Amino acid sequence: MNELIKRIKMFRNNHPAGDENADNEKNIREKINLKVFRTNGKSESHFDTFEIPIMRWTTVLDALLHAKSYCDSSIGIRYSCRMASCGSCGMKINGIPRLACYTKISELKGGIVSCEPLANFPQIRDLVTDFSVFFNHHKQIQPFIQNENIQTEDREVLTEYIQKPEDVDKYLQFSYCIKCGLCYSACPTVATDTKFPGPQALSQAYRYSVDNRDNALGKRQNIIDDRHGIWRCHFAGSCSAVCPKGVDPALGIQLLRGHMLRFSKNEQKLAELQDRGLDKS
Amino acid sequence: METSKESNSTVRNNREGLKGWLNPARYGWERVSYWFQRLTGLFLLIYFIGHVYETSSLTGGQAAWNALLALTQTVQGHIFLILVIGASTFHSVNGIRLIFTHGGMGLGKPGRPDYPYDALSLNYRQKSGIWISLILAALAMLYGADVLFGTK
Amino acid sequence: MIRESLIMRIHYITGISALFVVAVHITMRLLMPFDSSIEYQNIIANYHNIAYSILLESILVLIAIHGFNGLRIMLLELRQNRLWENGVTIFTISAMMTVVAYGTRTIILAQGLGA
Amino acid sequence: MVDTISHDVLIIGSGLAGLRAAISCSASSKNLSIAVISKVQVMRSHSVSAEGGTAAVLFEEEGDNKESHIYDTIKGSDFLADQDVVERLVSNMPSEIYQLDHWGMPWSRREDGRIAQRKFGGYSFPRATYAQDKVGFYEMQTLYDTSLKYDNIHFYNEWFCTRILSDENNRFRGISAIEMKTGNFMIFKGKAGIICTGGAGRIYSFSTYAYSSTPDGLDMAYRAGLALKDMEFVQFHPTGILPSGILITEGARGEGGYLINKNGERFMKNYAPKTLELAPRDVVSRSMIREIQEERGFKHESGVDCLKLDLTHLGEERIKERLAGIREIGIKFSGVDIIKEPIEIRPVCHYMMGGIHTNLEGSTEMQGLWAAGEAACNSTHGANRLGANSTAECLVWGRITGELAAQYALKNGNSSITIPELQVAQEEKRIYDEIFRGRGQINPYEIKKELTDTMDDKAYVFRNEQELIAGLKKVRRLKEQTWKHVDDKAREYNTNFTNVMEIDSLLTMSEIVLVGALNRRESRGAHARTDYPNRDDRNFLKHTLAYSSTEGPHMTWYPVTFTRYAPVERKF
Ligand SMILES: Cc1cc2nc3c(=O)[nH]c(=O)nc-3n(C[C@H](O)[C@H](O)[C@H](O)COP(=O)(O)OP(=O)(O)OC[C@H]3O[C@@H](n4cnc5c(N)ncnc54)[C@H](O)[C@@H]3O)c2cc1C
Ligand code: HEM
Ligand code: SF4
Ligand code: F3S
Ligand code: FES
Repeated sequence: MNELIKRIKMFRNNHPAGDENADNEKNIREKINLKVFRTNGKSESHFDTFEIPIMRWTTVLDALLHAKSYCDSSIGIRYSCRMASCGSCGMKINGIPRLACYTKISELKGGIVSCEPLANFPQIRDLVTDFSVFFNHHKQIQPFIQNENIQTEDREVLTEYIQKPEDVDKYLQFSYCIKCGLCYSACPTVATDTKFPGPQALSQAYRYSVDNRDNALGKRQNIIDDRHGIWRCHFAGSCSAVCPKGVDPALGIQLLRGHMLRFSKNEQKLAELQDRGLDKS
Repeated sequence: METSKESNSTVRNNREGLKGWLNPARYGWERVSYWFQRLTGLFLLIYFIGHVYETSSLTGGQAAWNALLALTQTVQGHIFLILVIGASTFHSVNGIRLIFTHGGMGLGKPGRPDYPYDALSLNYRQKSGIWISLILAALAMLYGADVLFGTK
Repeated sequence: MIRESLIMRIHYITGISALFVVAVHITMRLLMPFDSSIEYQNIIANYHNIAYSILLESILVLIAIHGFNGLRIMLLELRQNRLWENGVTIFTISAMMTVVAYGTRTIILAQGLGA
Repeated sequence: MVDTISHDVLIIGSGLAGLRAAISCSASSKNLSIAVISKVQVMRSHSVSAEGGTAAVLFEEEGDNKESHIYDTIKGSDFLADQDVVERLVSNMPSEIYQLDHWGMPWSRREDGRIAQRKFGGYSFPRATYAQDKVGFYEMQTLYDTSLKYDNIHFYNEWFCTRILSDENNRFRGISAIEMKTGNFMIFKGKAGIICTGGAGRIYSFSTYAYSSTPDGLDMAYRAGLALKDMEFVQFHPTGILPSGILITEGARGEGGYLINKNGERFMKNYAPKTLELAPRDVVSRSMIREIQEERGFKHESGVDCLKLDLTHLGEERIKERLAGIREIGIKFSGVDIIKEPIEIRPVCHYMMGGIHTNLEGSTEMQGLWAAGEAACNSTHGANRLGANSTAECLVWGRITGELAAQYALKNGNSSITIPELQVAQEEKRIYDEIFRGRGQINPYEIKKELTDTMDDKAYVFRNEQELIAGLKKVRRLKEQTWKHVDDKAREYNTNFTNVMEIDSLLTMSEIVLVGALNRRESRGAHARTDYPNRDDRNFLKHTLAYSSTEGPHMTWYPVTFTRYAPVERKF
């Protein structure tokens, strides 16, 4: 028995394939075909195909950058952190919105990987899309702490909020959002409704409203209680299905709506401030 | 640029459009539910309008009523009715589930998400809600078929 | 303008209420064999029952509100400009009223019909 | 004629330092118009990758004190930090932490609801304030979201800045930039400017930095005649995963992680018996390379030598609570779940102690121009930065420079700005004639690969004269090759074009790092020379300055400021 466990462990050590698929070995291919959507943002578009050598850990971003460096330097692509925290590299990979740097080739089936720009965003070039409308929606819901009893201007502060870990847990997961726009691209309402704030912005409205340092729930509700506001979410759940960071925007939206329908009471107690009269030397 | 005007958002901006409503298979059961809820809703609305029109033939006396009834007493008419039964069952059962979820109930409490981030809101309670709606719709259609076709 | 949250609350309430009244309505169809339940005489008899007529009228109103609001929602999501949005609002409200009026007419007239 | 855009204050870079500066500038006066110009969209800057913590003294009643934070920082810096600067950092930090708290930062909390802190290398008290292991990300989010409430902050996302414009009296006048979306070349006029363009870590291949962390800002300053200070001090972080170089935060060791060698031994006990894994980064990195040299390392399947970081004894709950981000990174990018097995790691390029020469206030040698964050070198970190002090520096000098720039812009409110046409013409010639229409033959991306591999090879944790000279020769040869050209001739979103400009700046910076490293014939902090293994306070207790000249970098020295602490030998 022990022998067996040891052997399994050894196997794992040799093939630290990660959690996704134990039968990863089968997926190891030396080369794949990378199909890249090309457009100048105006009229024509087509796909270019590149043959890219891959390793076990090669991500789609690695493959794209390889193509850019050695095959066709004109590929338009947006990227920065390569560790799934900046939200630059969202694109449709094999038809589904994903982060390129967060998708290993070995997780995908078949020998062809196709990359297209995110749907529901205007195209600028190739895989690069215009995020201004998306960012604007985020700004519209006033995503900052508002609390008229407290000084929130930029001035020396020596008071600290007392916020219990369980208070943090109420909003924490919604603050995981990296603004990558995948949810926005997957949502069926966004697909047709240009004024709908979208899952990202709506879940941020919830994130700030349940933070017990903030008391502007009512204000934000007024902003989104509109024809094209929060009610245009039909809980299609696609936003949460594609979100790479576990934000679960659908959950935030439904919970916020619960407050607006008075299904759930707003029993939030504002966080207390405590003076930290630190000696200033 | 961030300072782009509000008016910008009324531009179509490369939206997926109605195509985005279709192909529900890409994103899981919740998307299927969304899609069916819409389709059945629309279908029921059409049926409802038709039904109001149909019953209005009452006012034309027995002959008119029977003439219209004859239309629905065909095989196609029965199939249509069965579809209505299925649609209304699914739409109502799933609709009740949706009313709860729209109010944030049955979704669980937010907390620290752990990798691999399975979304809380797409939990099995909700998924089984969708499956139950579909199964009930199927059963209702079977029962309807039994009533409509079976007695003959 | 009416708040969207109010409209949606109405949407949910009409939906749930419709479920109950329709349930009664359908049960009536199933109390006797379906075929005979829709015979002219039986139907007219139903209409002579005041309680049942009220039930029918409420189904009519509830479902019309719920259904046409649902339609309005979908149409609003389709296209966003003032003309379209106002058009959709006017269209769905008038269609709703037409259907309600037409159905009510049937109910009232059916009261007067002999078996 | 080139189009111009006018604002009162121009902030270049939207990382932590840039956003903090924008807010403090905006809060100083509602009447100023402020532009935040960055080559990436907001929230895409490298700062979002910062993981472990931000240092501040918050619990004086529990035994911490500012004195200790100051001394730890100076000792960590191997006494090359300017001591007045460190004092400024430490005394300003608590307020910054609370400020972020007021703006919605999701700090991790203790059971009593107070802001939590964890241990970090080189500190004698747990004072790395943390928010799980995504500190930089949350700080960026908080600052960005907060900046949205100020109407006078204008964001210019994805504008690639190329040159600082100044007049004949060495006063700041503006900058030139390319709007990436359209490809238009434009001039920004401004009364005051703040450079917050971050670090230069992409001069190495094996690096924790975002791909966008190229030294364009440093290069701009250098070309504008400003000095770069202490560039030879490059920090190598002990724990970068293979093969990507993505960082495992020091917080992992702060929470109690072990570094182990092939024999399963916690080898740090042989190098830093008191502090073990929590010695400053330079010490740990050197110990690791020694272990590898003495063949007690592992081999990663990519063929690279490495060691392992063992977190398995921390337990699932603790890891999920405090180190969720790196668990995700481990599984995703390395295929290892840190709850279950040790993860392979190796010292990796992580931070530039050097940068644009600034003083205590963050002002540069150009009037009306400030620098903050990693791009600046006000000498907070000396020869070796302590973890968690960098985000702190970004916040403190972001605020200070923002305020000063605002005051300066208000004071010079009426003076109209004339753009130095000659400089604009020169710049157009440089980027369009020499680069965009360059006639190079060699693939620039190959040049980049060779350059960064050379840096990995020749200017890594341990250095010596021979290797450095070889490296310098190689870099100069690469520089002289005809490689400058842009195959992509499109206007809109031409990243080929910006990449080539970035590679140009990588070459310049690498040269400066190598020359600086050659010049400093001692071992101090992160700069370890095998041929001069000791610290030499008599000859080298001073900062390096590099100025641009036609024959490459012109090197001089600059004194260190001492207030209270005399240099002693570092022991951990
Ligand atoms: C993986 C990692 C983890 C870290 N963890 C910690 C930690 O736990 N604690 C800590 O204290 N520090 C940490 N650091 C260090 C710290 O994150 C950085 O020093 C700090 O974030 C730098 O911020 P910044 O604002 O100076 O620059 P950046 O965030 O790098 O921003 C630079 C900005 O300049 C812009 N820019 C650059 N060039 C141009 C150009 N030509 N034109 C226009 N814009 C331009 C960029 O677009 C970007 O917006 C970490 C660093 C790394 C790499
Ligand atoms: C019998 C009980 C019913 C319930 C509980 C119910 C509930 C619901 C719910 C919850 C929605 C979803 C709204 C949204 O996603 O925003 C909905 C939508 C809709 N319903 Fe009903 N409904 C019922 C009956 C009907 C009937 C009989 C009709 C037909 C006339 C109808 C027509 C519609 C339409 C057209 C929609 C719009 C679809 C959409 O917005 O996605 N419903 N209903
Ligand atoms: S909610 Fe998720 S998918 Fe949407 S923008 Fe944020 S991180 Fe991306
Ligand atoms: S996909 Fe869209 S419809 Fe709602 S649940 Fe998500 S926002
Ligand atoms: S490059 Fe930053 S999220 Fe992919």
